[in-house]
Amino acid sequence: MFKFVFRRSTQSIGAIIALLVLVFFLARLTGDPAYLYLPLDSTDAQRQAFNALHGYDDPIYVQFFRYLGDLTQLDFGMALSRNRPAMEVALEAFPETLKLAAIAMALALVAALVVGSLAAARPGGLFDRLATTSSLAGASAPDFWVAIVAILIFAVSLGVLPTSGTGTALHWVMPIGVLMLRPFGLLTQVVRGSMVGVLSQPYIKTARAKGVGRRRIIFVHALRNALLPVITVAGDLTASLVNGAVVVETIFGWPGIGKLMIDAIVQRDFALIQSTILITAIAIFLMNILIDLIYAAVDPRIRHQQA
Amino acid sequence: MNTPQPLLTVENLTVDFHAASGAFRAVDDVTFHVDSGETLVILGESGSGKSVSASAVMGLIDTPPGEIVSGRISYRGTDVTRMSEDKRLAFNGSKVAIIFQDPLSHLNPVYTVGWQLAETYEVHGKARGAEARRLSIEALRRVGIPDPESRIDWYPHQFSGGQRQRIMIGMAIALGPELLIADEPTTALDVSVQAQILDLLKELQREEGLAIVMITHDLEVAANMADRVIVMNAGKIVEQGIAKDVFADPQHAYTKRLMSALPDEADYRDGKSSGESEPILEVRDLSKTFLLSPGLLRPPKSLRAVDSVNFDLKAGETLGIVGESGSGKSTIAKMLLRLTDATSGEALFHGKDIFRMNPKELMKFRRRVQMVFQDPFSSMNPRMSVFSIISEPWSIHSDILEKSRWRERVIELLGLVGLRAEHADRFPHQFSGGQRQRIAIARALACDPELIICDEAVSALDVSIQMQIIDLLADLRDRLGLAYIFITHDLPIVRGFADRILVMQSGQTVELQRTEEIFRRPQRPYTQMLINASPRPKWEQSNAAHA
Amino acid sequence: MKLMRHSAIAALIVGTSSVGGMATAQEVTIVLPEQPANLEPCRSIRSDIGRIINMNITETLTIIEPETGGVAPHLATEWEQIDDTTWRFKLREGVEFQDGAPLNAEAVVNSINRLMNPNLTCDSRSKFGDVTLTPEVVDEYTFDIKSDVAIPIMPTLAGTMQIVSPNMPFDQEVNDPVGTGPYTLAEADNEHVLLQRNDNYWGETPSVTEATYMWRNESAIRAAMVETGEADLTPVIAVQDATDPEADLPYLNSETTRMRIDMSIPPLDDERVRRALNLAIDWDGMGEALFGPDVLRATQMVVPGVRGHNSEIEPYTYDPERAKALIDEARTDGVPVDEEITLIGRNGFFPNSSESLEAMQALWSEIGLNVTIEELEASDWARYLDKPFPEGRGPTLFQQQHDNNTGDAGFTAPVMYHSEGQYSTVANEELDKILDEAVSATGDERGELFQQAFSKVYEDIIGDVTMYHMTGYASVGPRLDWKPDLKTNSEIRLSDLKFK
Amino acid sequence: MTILKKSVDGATPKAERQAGPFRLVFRDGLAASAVAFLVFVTLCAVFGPILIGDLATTPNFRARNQEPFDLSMGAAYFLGADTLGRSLLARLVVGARNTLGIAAAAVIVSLMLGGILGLIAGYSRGRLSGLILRLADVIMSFPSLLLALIVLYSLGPSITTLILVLAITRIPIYLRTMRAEVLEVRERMFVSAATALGANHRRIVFRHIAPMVIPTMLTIGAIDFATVVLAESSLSFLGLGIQSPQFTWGSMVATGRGYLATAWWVAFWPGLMILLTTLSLNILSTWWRTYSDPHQRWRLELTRRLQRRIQR
Repeated sequence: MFKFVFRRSTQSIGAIIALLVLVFFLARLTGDPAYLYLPLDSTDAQRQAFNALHGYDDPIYVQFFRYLGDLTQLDFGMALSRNRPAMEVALEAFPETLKLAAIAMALALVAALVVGSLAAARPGGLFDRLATTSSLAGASAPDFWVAIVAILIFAVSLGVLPTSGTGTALHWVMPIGVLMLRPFGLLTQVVRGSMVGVLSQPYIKTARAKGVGRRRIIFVHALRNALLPVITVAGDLTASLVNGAVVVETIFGWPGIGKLMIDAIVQRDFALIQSTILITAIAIFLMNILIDLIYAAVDPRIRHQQA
Repeated sequence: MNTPQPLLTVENLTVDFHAASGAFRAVDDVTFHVDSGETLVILGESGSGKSVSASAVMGLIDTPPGEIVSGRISYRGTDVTRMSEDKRLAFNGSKVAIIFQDPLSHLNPVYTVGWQLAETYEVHGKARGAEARRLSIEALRRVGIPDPESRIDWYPHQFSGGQRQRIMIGMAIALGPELLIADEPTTALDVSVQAQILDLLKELQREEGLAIVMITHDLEVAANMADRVIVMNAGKIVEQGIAKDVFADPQHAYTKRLMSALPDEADYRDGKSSGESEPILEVRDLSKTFLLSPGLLRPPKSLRAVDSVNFDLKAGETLGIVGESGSGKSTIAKMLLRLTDATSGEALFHGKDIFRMNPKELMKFRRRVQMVFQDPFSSMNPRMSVFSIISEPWSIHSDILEKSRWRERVIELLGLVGLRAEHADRFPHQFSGGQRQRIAIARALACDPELIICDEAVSALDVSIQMQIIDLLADLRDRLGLAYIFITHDLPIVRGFADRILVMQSGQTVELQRTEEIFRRPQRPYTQMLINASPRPKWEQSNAAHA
Repeated sequence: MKLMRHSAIAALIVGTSSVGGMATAQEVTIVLPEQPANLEPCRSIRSDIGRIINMNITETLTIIEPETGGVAPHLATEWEQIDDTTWRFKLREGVEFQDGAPLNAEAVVNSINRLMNPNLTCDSRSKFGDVTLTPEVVDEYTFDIKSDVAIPIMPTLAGTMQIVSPNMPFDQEVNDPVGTGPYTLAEADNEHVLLQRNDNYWGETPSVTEATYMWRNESAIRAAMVETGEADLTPVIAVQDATDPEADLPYLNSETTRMRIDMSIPPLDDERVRRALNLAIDWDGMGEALFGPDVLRATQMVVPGVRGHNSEIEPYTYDPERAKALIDEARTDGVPVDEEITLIGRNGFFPNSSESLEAMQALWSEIGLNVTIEELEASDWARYLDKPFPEGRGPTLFQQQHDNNTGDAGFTAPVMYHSEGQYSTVANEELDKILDEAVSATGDERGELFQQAFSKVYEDIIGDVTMYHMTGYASVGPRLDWKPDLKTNSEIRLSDLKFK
Repeated sequence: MTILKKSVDGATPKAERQAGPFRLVFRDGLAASAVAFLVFVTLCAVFGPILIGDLATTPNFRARNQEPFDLSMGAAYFLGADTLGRSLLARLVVGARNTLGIAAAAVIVSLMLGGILGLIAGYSRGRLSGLILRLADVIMSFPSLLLALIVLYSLGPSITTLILVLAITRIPIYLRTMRAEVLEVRERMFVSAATALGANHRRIVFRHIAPMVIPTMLTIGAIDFATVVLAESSLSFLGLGIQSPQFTWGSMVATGRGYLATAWWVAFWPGLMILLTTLSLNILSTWWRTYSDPHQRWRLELTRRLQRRIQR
């Protein structure tokens, strides 16, 4: 087990390094940062001075080796736009996103498991059709559109929720609700599909022959078997939430890493881009390992065979 | 049979399966009864409706759209088809229990067997917690699982096939039901294990006074277990009666045909024993070691699947390789076909080592040696037409046949294996298992091979079809001068077909002899066991169960 | 940086108190369109920073009055030009920085040197171009600013320099500014910035005790926050969100937009074509549709009130017939009017910027020009902004927005129209001469010369298609009595906020 | 020989006449409406721009923010107009082409690239396979926004670059699925059979493995189509999507979002189109999954009433 985690970690470190190299070079292909840092009416001399000050006039490989050198000292560079160490800024924002994504994902998963399972109990039935259509509809609308409409309705018209920001429990309702929609819709479909398949497995017949009731068959016998594909999809969706809660963070003024990353990208704050990507990448790789471990926990065959 | 009222009566049961093209009658006006403590065998081939009629008793036929159209199933006088959901749940498992073919897929893979056993007690309110666990351990012990205290926490995949079926039986009898339905309980098992399971069932029946409805396609198993027999064909009961009578003197034409599929005693192939000619294939010290991939929690292990096997084969000769699962017989086939590499040893085909052939030689070799696999469902690409399947060798080896003659030759080959020209444009799923195996044979014949390796080529087929395919192979052998390596777990089946037999166990050679020698004078206990493992009819057994 | 790690308790209190705008009578919540990248005073001409700290935390020597082009005293009480390259300022006495350091000549000299420190990336330095400033202490409250070239508008420029405490790190950009202003920075994190009243302030004590700044990108959300009372004020909302004339107040935001004509490349080198470009646009229809009923048609790149603004220039009127005729005329004279003309835009430049491109493209196509749009990402767009312009670019019309809140056309006209101007596509000797004179002139003469230049550009040369003086809308909650003005883009003085 | 004459044994070919998917889909009201809607939208995408002409791009300041369901400006303004007074109906029809075209192209490109990489990873195993999988990891954690910006900057704004961005970010999905499928299929008996016949790798991959996995890939593609349309719209929201004067439904929603409080229709109609399109695709892929599963297909084949009777 430790061996497995170790092997996966070494592989992942390789991938993370490749990612950082890629980001380092590609980010510097996107134009002269002096144009974005300095006011438009700056002079050429001022721009050159800026580039010289921050080493942007060195050949790119020199910049790269300097970056690597700093990395070995755990120096991730200064976030130029923020006047602060880049890693500090990124680490401050990451937990905010993680909290949001984890809660949204957990709720979506639980709701999808219940709704998807019930829908699979009678495929083609009324509940199935209603659940399928409405969950998919929720997943099919652009999230920023849903978010703004929700704010106009719940905050402005009804006045029951705050428009945006953080603070009280009520502040969490809309961001999580919007963030949940897509995972919920997709997961419900995955749960349903997987459940329908599992419910026609022979061991379900055995359970019925034993006299096990319908509800217990669905939620105890079938559900755990139906989990594997759900975990895979849920993992991918969580990864995309960690990386891509940008829209929700932007609209609701949530101080998360997605928003930070896009700001960094737009402002060409290289050190900050690298740090945010490093953190999310590590989070995603850790999560992939976690998912493999969950696999093994859910399915003893995987535990006993191999990873 | 001292109870006046039967335990279970099925009257005029008719079951339809619905499909877009209309209803298909799976069970047609079937009537039978079961008395306490007796064994009723329902005998029939696939699609005869035998399983459906038994499942109906448990209310288990809703997978896909089966519907009881008419008829009555009563258990001690109560109609079970009209039970409420709650009554049904209380009834299933406690009064009537069922075990199935393929216990692996019928046990929930993600829960321990102990959990699954304990659940039986718990859902029926018989025991819970520690008490349920204790009862579960007892149940495992009862069905002969060694060391049940620790194995209760194992998962189904950690047991062998025979043990899994024991666990299924333990679960079925946990609540002391009066009737056990056994749906092909030994079909996927090795012969030696099959005998043990049948003995266990009989023992339990004796001790518990259990009535058993045994569903099987296997005549020997049927004879071994039955007090009474029902023979079903195409949804109808064609014959029923006391087992001995039915077997000894079948009345219905279908029953007669079935009975004739039992292999004959005499009739060994007189082996033209082309003793003088050079062997076409010489296998020397062939070995294969598998490195088991390390588990999450275990160190890596290695398994010697084939251990220094030697044999040779002459032109036109048939070698039977017989062994139970895990004996390494299929691995030999794979190595000889170069589908997997040998760990050591050599196999000389016309003097050239198969394992050291260069690509060009290998291509030539692959024209001379063909194969027929066990499962005709999966050995053909489902998206290719029969024509493309049979002609594939010609598109791989472009010099065999010019394209303009392909169709003509495909039709010729189809004729040779007993299929018709119009079959060429159909797809594999439109054929029955036997037909598919014929197609596979036609493909093997497409490049005029010298040797065909048949890996369990008839194991998946109904008995009557098995004999047809073997006869076809024998006929082709005589007409085309083919040599066969015929791999099987079923010793009797090669009796009239193979010239020599290689018996294998755990990767090692047990015995290599002429067929007649093997059957008449088996040298080793294992061979003897294989021969004797075939179940004997109940009425011939010394201490027959109380009748 | 200590600032950023404030005690959890404090954050919690603020976090909950800012909910629903339940601020007590003396506290306000202001919602901005973007998070301030940092809080460094030497970068405060960026509006995201300036709106928070300018005139609240840090103050300037002089105050520019953009409506009139005048300059008023603030930290400096008087000033005079001693020679061509030297200005002498006198400081207000008795003023202290928030950290207790006295405001004296030495502190100001240090502050100016910090602004000019090459080791800092100071945005505010851009106003000075490549000039070198050498400040010198004369006595406790008097100092000189010497420069290597003459700067006739030094008092105006002094209005952009934030004076910071000498205790602030000289060689490092920071996020905890210390100035002389009426407010001090209390907290700052990714969600909010909190300013508290400085009770030792030298001037009049303002009525707001605490101001919380938050930021939301979406205009609709900012408007909703003011509407629901979660915020008291937002300086910028989109025109379509300005639905309540009581609360949503328009103001000229000192930005002016134009399409710069690349005059060197045919067919744009033909004056008739350039005139047609100006005549083909439905200025009133487009202005109202995209920028609201309060938008002001521009004839020059500075807003009314700025020294040098010429209010006598008559704008071109919508006349598609004449435009078409001009194009046809040019065509018969062999001008390649069918050449593909590219509109270079910048994505997300200003509200409805791409819609305005689309509208103009459609209108120009109607008079027979072949126009395509290319909307570029900011730094890609910037390649076309400065000289040297990209090689092989073809005829282009370049979308530009210019902000001059200094009250003087000297920050606009030379750079845009002088043949050596950084953004200029115009090369006209006569115009160069006028501009050269204007730059070194002072007083009324300076204004008149710039007016002359603007009318020449607009009427004779037609170097661009000037569009609009842009209007912003601020949304003000019912508790506050406040009106936005030309400077709202760059500063929001908390001391101007009054409660009703 | 008697055996040869006995020939065709017992069982008849299974379900001789299977109802084809086209006939079945019309038995299911929901699936049928999904098909009908998709056909309609596709027709719009193909023929719309020819029929509509300039109406979708010409500003008409008189009709600025025209309310829907008001016929005073003519039928073209039935769904209202946007800020520049352009007919929303016309823009929806014309926008269908870019929306569907971009999504389809992105799905095809990522399906091809991901499919081929997955095929290699699954078929070759070993080190190359591991390398390709790590590549997928890298793509997965590479923020699509940065990618969009890089591509936008270095290749300039165009539909091609947008397709490229969307396609690259979706590659891992296909790559992993393809690999998993190939790993399974390559163990099937008919692959061994082909090897034993002497088939080379190319033949096995293209003739035997690819046809087996393509249906799964196409199903995923259909669902992914929806994801791509939404991703494209999110890029527009952040200003990195399609650049004007080109437009898609996604960019219409993104630019219209500012008017949700005052002129809801500007963003509502394109949002509705996106919703209906993605919903239809999802419904169809669910339907297809049922259809292609032999254990479940009966649910489609039987009438609803019969199903209810059987299931009690």
